[in-house]
Amino acid sequence: MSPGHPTDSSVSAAAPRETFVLNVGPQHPATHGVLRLKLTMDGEYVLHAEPVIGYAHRMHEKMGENRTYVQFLPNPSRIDYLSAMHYMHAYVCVVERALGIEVPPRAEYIRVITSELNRIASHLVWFGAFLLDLGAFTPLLYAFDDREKILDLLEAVTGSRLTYCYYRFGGLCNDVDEQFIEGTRAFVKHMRGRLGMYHKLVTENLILRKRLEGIGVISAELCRKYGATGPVLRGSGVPCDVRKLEPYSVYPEFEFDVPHFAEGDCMARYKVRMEEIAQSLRIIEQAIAKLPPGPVMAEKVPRVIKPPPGDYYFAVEAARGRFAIRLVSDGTEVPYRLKLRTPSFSNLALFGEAARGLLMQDALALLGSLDLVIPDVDR
Amino acid sequence: MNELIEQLKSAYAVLVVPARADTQAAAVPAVVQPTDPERRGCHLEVTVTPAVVVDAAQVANRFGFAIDTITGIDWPEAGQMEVVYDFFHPQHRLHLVVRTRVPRDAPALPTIQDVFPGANWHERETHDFFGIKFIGHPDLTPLLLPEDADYHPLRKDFTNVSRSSN
Amino acid sequence: MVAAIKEFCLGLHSLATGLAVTLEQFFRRPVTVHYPWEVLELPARYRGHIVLVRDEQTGRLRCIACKMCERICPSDCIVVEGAKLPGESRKSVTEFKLDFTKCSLCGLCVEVCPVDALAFSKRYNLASTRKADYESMDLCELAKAGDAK
Amino acid sequence: MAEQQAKWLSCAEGGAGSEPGSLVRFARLEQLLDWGRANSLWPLTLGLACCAIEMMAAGAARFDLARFGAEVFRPSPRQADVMIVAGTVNWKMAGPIKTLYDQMLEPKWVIAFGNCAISGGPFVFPGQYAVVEGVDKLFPVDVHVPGCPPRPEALIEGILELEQKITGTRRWPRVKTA
Repeated sequence: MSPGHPTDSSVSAAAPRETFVLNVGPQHPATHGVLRLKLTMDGEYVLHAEPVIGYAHRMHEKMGENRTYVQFLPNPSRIDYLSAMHYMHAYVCVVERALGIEVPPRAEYIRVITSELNRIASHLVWFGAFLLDLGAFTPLLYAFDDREKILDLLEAVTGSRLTYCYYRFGGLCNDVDEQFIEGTRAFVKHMRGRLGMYHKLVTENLILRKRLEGIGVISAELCRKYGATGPVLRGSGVPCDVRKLEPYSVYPEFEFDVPHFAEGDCMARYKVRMEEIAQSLRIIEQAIAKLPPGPVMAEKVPRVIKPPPGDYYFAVEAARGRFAIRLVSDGTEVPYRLKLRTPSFSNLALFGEAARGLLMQDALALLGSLDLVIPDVDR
Repeated sequence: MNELIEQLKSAYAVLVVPARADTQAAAVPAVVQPTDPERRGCHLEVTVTPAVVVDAAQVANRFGFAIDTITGIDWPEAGQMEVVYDFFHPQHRLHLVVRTRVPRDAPALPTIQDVFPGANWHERETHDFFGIKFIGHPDLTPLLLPEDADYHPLRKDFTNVSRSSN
Repeated sequence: MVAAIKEFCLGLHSLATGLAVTLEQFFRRPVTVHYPWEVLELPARYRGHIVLVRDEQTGRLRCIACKMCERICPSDCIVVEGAKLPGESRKSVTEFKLDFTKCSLCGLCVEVCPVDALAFSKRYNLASTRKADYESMDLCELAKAGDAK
Repeated sequence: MAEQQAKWLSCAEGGAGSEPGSLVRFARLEQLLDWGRANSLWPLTLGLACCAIEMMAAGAARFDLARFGAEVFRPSPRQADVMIVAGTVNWKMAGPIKTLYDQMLEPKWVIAFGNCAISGGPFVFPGQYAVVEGVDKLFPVDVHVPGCPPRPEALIEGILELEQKITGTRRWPRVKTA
C-alpha cells in the first residue's frame, strides 16, 4: 500500500471523507471490450471495485444443449477467440475421452504445435493491448506485426485467421504441409530475435518498471480462494500449469519450464507471459523435430457421435489459464449439459479484492495484467 | 498423492448430517467414490446432502484445494437439481468433485462463499441459469443475464423469452 | 541524491535504447500491404463463403440435393431443393440458398458433402450497403453468373 | 448526376446516415464537406467480441487504416463519425450501444462488421434468449461487412464502401476476387 493512503488512520481522522462512484464502461478503452466497472473512489484511490459483467453473454452453454456434438464444433473457438485452439482442444478431448477414441500421434503433435503458436499469438495481443493501457502505443504495432506471421501460418493450414475450426473428434480436418513446417521453423528463429528486441524496448524501460513493480500484488492464497489460474497464479509464485500438472495430449514428451515469479505484482505477471512465449517456442521446436508421420485422423470414429451416458471432465491450459469442460451425456446425439469453466471468469472475480486501495491508474494496470477476454468471462 | 486421496477419503467419511430428533430423519453419511481420472477427469467424487456442503468445502479448503467451478444440472424427471462443485489442487494432480441434489420445486442450499469467496460469482451464475437459491449469499442479482431477468435459461423447461425489437 | 542521479541515467539509457530500436525500423522493409493496389495472396485453404462446384466433364453442377449440408449446418443457413430431371436416376439441385449472414465458416458442409459439390470461395473483401446481398445468396444463380469452381 | 440528386433528395428528407434536412442548401459546400468527411472517418472504439481483434489488426501496421484517414479510433462517441459494431450485441448491451449511437453527432454512420452484428450470426437459433438479431433492429446500418470474422481487408472495403456512399464516387480501385 502506498504512503498517504486514505485508509491510514492519520489521514482518515482529518478532513471529512467523501466518496463517489466512478462508472467505467461498458464501452471504455481501458476495459478491453464490454466490461463495466463500478469503482467507489476516494479521490484517486479505489475503495471498492465491482466488475459488472454479462454484456457479451452469448449463451454458449445453452447452445451446447441445442446442437449435436459436431454442430457445436464452431463454438469453442468463439468463447475465447484469442486462444481458439486450446478451447477446441478441450472440447474435442472431452468428447474423445467420453467415446474412448485414440488419437494418432501425428495429430496430437500438430495439435500441440498449433496450440502453442496460438498461445504466442494470444500473448502478443495481450502485450500490445496491455502496453496500450499503460500509454505506450508503439509496442502494439510490433506485436501485431509478429502476430500476423503466426496468423499467416495458421491460415494456410486452417483457412481462417482467428476462429479456427481445425480439430475434429479423433484428429484434425487436414494435415499440415512442408511449407507450414518450414514456415514455423523460420518463425521460431525470427521470434527469438524479436523477444530480445521486446525486452530491450519494453521490459528494461524505466517508466514501465515504475508502473508495474510492486503494483497490484495478488497473493497465492487469494488466487486459491478465487480459483485464479494461468499467468495470474504463476505470477504469484505457484508453478501450476495444467500441461505439467495434469498432462494431456503429448505434452509429457517435451521439455519445458513453467515460469513463475513470487512477487505477485503486475511485473511478475508480465514476466511470466514473456517467459511463456520463449517456452512455447521451445515446445514448438521440439514438436517439429519429433513430428511423426502417419494419419491425422483416428480410424474408429463413429459417424454419429453418441457418447455413453455419464459425466466427463477435461481441462487444458489455455493462454489465460485453466479452461475446462464438464460434459454430461445422456447417450443421445445432443449434450445434456455442457459446462464451460473459463479462466477469465475466475481471474476477474478477484479484481474487486485485489484493486482495493490502489490508485485509479494502478487499478487499470492491474486489470490489464489479468489479460481478460470479455466473451470468455461472459460465455 | 495416493496418500492424500486416502486422507481426503477419511476426512469425507466422517462428514455426516447428524440425525435430527424433531423430524426423526436418519443420519446421512457422505458417499465417497474414487473415479478413474483417465476416463472421467476427476479423482474423487463425493456426494453429500445439501446441508453439509459448507463442511465439504471446508474440508477441501483444509487440504489446500482451489475452487474450480460450481455448476448446476437440471434433472426434471427425478424432480431434482444437481449442484456440482469442482475443486482442483494447485500443487498436486488431484481433482475433487462434490455433488449434491436439491428438490426441483424449491431449490435452495447454503452458500460456500464464506469458505471460498470465489464461489460468490459461480453461485450467482448458477442462480441465473437454474434459479437455485444459495442461502446466505449476499447478492443474487443476475450476473450474466440482464439486470431485470426473471428467467432461468438452462432449466430444461425453459422456453424463449419474448422480446420486442424496439 | 546519488539514487536520483542513477535513476535519471537509467531512465535516459532505457529511453535511448527504445529510440534505437525504433530507429532500426526505418531501415527495414515496410510491412504495410497497400490493399486496393496490392493484395495478399490467400492460401489455398482459405474459407470464404461456399460456392457450388461444376463437374469437369459434363459442366453441370455436382450437387445431388441430398441435403446433408443442410442438416449438419450448425447455424441452419443452407436451404437446398432438388428435383429429378426426366430420364435421370439422380437428383439435381434446383435451388441452393445460403444465408451468409448466419454462417460461421466452419466448413462442416464442405466436409460432409458426399460428392464434393461444395467449395470455399476466396471472396474475402465483401462489403455492401444492402443486407439482402448476403442474407439470401442464391448459389445456383451465382454459378450461372460464372461464380463456381 | 442522377445518383447525386437522389442522394440530396434523401438528405432533404432526413434519410438514414445523413444530415437532417434543412431548407437552404449550398451544394458546392456540401460536396466539399462530404469529401472531407469521407476521407477522415473517425471510428468509435467499440470492440465487442471476436471481430474487434480483426478491427485492431486492420488498424495495425500491416493493413493500416490510416491510409484511408480512418485510424483515429475515438473513445468518446462525441468525437466519432462512424460506429464500427464489431461483434455480437446482446440484449444487456443493446441499451448502452443505443445510447452510444444517440450520443454521436450528426452526420454519423454505422458499419455492421461481421455476421453477428449483421444478423446475430451463428448465435441465432429458435428460442435463443440473449442475442440481438442484427444491430439494424436498434439503429440504421449503412454498410454490412459479412464474415466470421471478416478479414481486415473487408473492413477497409467497408470503409471504402461508406466513402462511396458519402461522396457518391469511389476513389480507390476495386479488387476482383475469385
